[in-house]
Amino acid sequence: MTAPAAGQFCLRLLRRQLLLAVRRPVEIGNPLLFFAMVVALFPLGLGPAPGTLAGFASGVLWITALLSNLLTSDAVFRSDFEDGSLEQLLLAPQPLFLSVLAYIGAHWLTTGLLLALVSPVFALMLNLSTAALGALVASLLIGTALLSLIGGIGASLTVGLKRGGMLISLLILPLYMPVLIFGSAAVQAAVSGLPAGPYLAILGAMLCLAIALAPLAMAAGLRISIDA
Amino acid sequence: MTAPAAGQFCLRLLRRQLLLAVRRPVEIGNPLLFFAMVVALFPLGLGPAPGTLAGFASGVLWITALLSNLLTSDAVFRSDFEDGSLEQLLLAPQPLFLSVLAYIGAHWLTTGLLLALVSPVFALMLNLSTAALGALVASLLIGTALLSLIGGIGASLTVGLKRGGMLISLLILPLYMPVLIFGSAAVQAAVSGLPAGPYLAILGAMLCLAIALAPLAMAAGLRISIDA
Amino acid sequence: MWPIFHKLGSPPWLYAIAGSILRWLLPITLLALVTGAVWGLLFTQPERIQGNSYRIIYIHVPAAVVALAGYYVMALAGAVSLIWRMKMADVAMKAAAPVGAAFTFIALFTGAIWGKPTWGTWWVWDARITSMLILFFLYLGVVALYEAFDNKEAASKACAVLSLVGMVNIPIIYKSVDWWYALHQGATIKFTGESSIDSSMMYPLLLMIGAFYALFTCCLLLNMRVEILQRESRTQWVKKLATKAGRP
Amino acid sequence: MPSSPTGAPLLAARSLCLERGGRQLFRNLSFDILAGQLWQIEGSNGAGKTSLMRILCGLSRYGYEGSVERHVPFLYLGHQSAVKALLTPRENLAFHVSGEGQYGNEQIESALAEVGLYGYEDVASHTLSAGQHRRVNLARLLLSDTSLWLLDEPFTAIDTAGVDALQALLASHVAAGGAVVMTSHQALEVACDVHVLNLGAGATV
Amino acid sequence: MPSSPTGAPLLAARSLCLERGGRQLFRNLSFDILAGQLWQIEGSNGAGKTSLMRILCGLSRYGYEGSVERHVPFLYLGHQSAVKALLTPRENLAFHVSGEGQYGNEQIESALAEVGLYGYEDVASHTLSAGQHRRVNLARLLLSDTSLWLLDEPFTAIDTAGVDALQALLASHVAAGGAVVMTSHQALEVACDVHVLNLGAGATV
Ligand code: HEM
Ligand SMILES: Nc1ncnc2c1ncn2[C@@H]1O[C@H](COP(=O)(O)OP(=O)(O)OP(=O)(O)O)[C@@H](O)[C@H]1O
Ligand SMILES: Nc1ncnc2c1ncn2[C@@H]1O[C@H](COP(=O)(O)OP(=O)(O)OP(=O)(O)O)[C@@H](O)[C@H]1O
Ligand SMILES: [Mg+2]
Ligand SMILES: [Mg+2]
Repeated sequence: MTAPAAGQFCLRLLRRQLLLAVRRPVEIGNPLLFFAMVVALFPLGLGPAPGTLAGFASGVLWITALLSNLLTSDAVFRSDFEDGSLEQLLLAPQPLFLSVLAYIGAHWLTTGLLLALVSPVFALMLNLSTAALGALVASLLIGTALLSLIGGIGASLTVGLKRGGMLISLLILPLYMPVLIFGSAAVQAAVSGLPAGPYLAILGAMLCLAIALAPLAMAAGLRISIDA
Repeated sequence: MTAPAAGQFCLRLLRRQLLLAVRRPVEIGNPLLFFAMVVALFPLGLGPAPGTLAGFASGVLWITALLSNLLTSDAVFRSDFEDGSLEQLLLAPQPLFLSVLAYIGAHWLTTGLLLALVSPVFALMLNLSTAALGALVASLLIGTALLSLIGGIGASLTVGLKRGGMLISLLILPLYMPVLIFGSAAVQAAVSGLPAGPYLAILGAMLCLAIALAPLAMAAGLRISIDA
Repeated sequence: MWPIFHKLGSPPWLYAIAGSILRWLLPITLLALVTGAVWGLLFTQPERIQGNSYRIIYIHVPAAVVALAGYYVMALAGAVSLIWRMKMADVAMKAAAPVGAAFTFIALFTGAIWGKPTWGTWWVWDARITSMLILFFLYLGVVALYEAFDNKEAASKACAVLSLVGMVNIPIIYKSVDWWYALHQGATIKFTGESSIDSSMMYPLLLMIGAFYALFTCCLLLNMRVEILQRESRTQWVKKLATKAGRP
Repeated sequence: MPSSPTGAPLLAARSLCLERGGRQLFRNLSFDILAGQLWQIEGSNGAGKTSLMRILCGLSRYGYEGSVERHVPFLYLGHQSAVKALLTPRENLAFHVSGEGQYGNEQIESALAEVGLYGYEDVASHTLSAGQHRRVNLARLLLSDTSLWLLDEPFTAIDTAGVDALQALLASHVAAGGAVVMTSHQALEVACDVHVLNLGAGATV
Repeated sequence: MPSSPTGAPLLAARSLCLERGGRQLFRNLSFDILAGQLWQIEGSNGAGKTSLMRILCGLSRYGYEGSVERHVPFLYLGHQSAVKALLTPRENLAFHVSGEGQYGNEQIESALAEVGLYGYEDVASHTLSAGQHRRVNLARLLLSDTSLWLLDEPFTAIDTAGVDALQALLASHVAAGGAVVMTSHQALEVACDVHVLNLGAGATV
């Protein structure tokens, strides 16, 4: 029995992570409910006038998606670190930067993807113009993948820390900001009848860059963290 | 050597929790930085116009304080559960509902109190009128204590769950909402030149109720969780 | 090339060389700072619109310029430490982070002080200001991450990774924030006042910028020396140094 | 089998039955723990030793039948060590959450020295080795003045010298009129009677 | 002391030195692990056994001097069991992250049966007892075809029957031309030579 090829191994990891997610349906439903509730907080906090709300809908939805991602990113490698699986992963002969992509992929499938798909419901609740729904979903699809990759870097650097705590939010929130800007700009553009394409293209370019570089940073981060 | 009296024991627990917090200065500084960064997200998402921002400042600050509390609540009992300290606490002869107050007290001192004290800085960054600063600090002081107590209930109920994850946010966000409503209303009133006192009084009444009842709920929750 | 690298990797040599650089750089820095400050604060005209309040420019702008440059210094040191595994690059990176954070804070603080009289508010969500704030967070992230690790060697590597990630992101952040500002441009204030800068104000400003660069270098070297001593505290040469210094 | 010292039992179990995951772990288990007794609960992996210990100390409250009477304060050490990674061993003992008395500093120091942690009093506990970590917890045995000890696998990760010292401690505690209930996969070598409770398939006593 | 089988070493340590928290744990440690050898690393709590194992397998990369050459794929089992609480034992083995081959279902079932988990294949691992939990991990020894095993305290929480079976497994692995490096506080009773590496105060070999 020889070690499986990297691609096959990644697929196995992906299935494992998805299986783990399915074992905690709460965990999957939760970002959605969190999304719903935080969206509900805004009218409570900012005042419920429909006109003003609609103006801020794109920002509110994007900020909420970002926070929801922030909340779940910390857990990407945490449980594997705590039960010793991460050690085993680091010792595996397959290249680590591919393996981590499987983790991030599973994270995105169980948070970002779902969030993007249900976001139109909340957009309607906030009176976002229907013309912008397409841009919203598209920007969230690309944007949450980016957020997951960035969050993975933060998670990999902090997973081994005894004294880490919420450190991850400090590390990754500044890096999240460009994503937020372009994401909400895309929706805002669609609301005002302008093309959202350029913004989505920029998000896409950033995603390509992140897919190429983030796994390397994550692999390095994990190797360091296991030795903290 | 006889077991110390409940009050003395509580004090010891409080000192222990504060010592643990001091051992992770990052953990203390972090809610503040989180506060700062999330506050910064809003102008990025909603647009930087000073006028509109000022109108939303009270809501934004309160929502951020609430999220910051939400993020840290989960950890109140988590590490004690994981290393077995919680078992020992449950077996202690002193009444559990007093002991948990020490945990919540320490949590509030290291998050809510600090947050309330630095909030004027962020209020100024959001152009909140200076007349409302007093109401902001007062409402946050009372409100975050309330949030900590409510968060503690959620934490006690979910701490033992293998499949808990973000469940806590689902449990406590609905309970947070009244606090958010009255808290941001107090600040909003002060901004419009109305007296904030009535809202603060309501928050105070809620706090009294929570101090009386939440510890009982937490004690029951912990006893159930340890057996999950 | 290699011999220099090898020497740079040697703590006693670096400690000594940093000491001798400081010996002449420190006086020069102080001199330039004092001259620049006196020239700028006492011997220039009050500005037409802002009156005297503009004089804070002599601290604000140099601090802002150096804060940004500091990040690249830190990230570069991080890259060297990752690629060539040079321990002294770790030291440089670790030493640069708090200094850079301090300069960023000075820029933010003086900017806020300046904003009150000129804009009537302490803070505006302007593109430049916002990106400066983000830079401050990036610095703090590196400092906090370093503090959170127990194994300081691992801490340096982790910070190196983080600062490299940050370096890739800084242009993106700046670009995006600029864009964002342009998008929402409304009643906000533009503050690139280059046109209003008179050459009589310009020269002391340039001098101050130079002085701040030197100040940054001094702080960096001082910090590095402390760090080297801490890391090497068990070695023979540090013990010898300590006993020599302790002798009356 | 038990020699019967006089006096009321420190802890009495009455017809305990436990079923977990469709398996009957034990049935109608009744026994009295008297002062001066050392009980060892035996059984293969998954026999139900830990489950029984948690029922005895009161942490498990649901899902079993029967009752347990606890007549004296007791000390329970479980699989987890209740040692905070961020605190030093000294602080861990000084701020212990088990609600016992406040130990003095000399007491703590001598207890730590006795469990072989001399020189490690003030390092963060997460830098300790696995065995040292558990030894911090064992120091509580020296500090506590409870007469009943419930110990779930106290020898885990402890080296041979440590195991010998711990066995001597248990024997002296029993000789001084205390009582010990413990689980272990190792046979005990102590200078006192050992009451063995074997949790075979569906044990009853 | 070592009998010297022929062949290149599977793993070679070259002048390893480690200092932790101001204590010199070992110095100038050099040894070759050859096929057919069983090494036991001994030492009291805190002697540096785990630290050495982590250096040998490559998880520790900073803070020590010397070098380790690893010439063959190996299997490392550490203090933590790498068993996911939410997955069943079967799934834990089928989806193992260590990058080995894909095990077939029958293989997994027979391995689990052999470590005494027959009937527990499909319960969530967090309901297993401490020893059963570790046995899931030990099943990997039966499935893996790596020739070098690095085992950090494999007997922890395992009952006596389990320890005997595991020792037999180690002996047969060594007899089949594999090699084992392990730590344990128990003396080994195996049918082959044991090379003991004692990490006394500042050990050198
Ligand atoms: C907290 C608030 C402020 C922050 C964070 C801030 C930040 C900065 C930054 C990052 C630069 C760029 C330095 C460079 O060229 O690289 C800068 C330059 C400058 N700032 Fe500020 N600033 C603030 C407030 C102000 C205020 C209130 C004024 C005056 C009305 C002001 C006037 C200037 C001027 C004149 C320059 C030089 C412009 C140039 O050479 O391009 N700043 N500031
Ligand atoms: N939450 C649970 N749900 C279902 N079954 C459980 C649960 N917890 C434990 N069990 C089962 O109860 C049995 C006894 O577990 P216990 O931990 O008491 O064993 P033990 O004798 O302490 O074993 P070990 O020697 O391995 O520590 C095991 O078979 C285990 O599968
Ligand atoms: N991160 C660290 N920082 C400082 N010292 C450490 C660190 N980790 C371990 N040590 C020290 O290194 C020594 C060896 O630890 P190690 O875990 O290797 O011991 P061990 O031989 O495995 O002991 P045990 O039998 O208890 O498992 C201990 O004295 C411990 O205090
Ligand atoms: Mg057990
Ligand atoms: Mg060990």
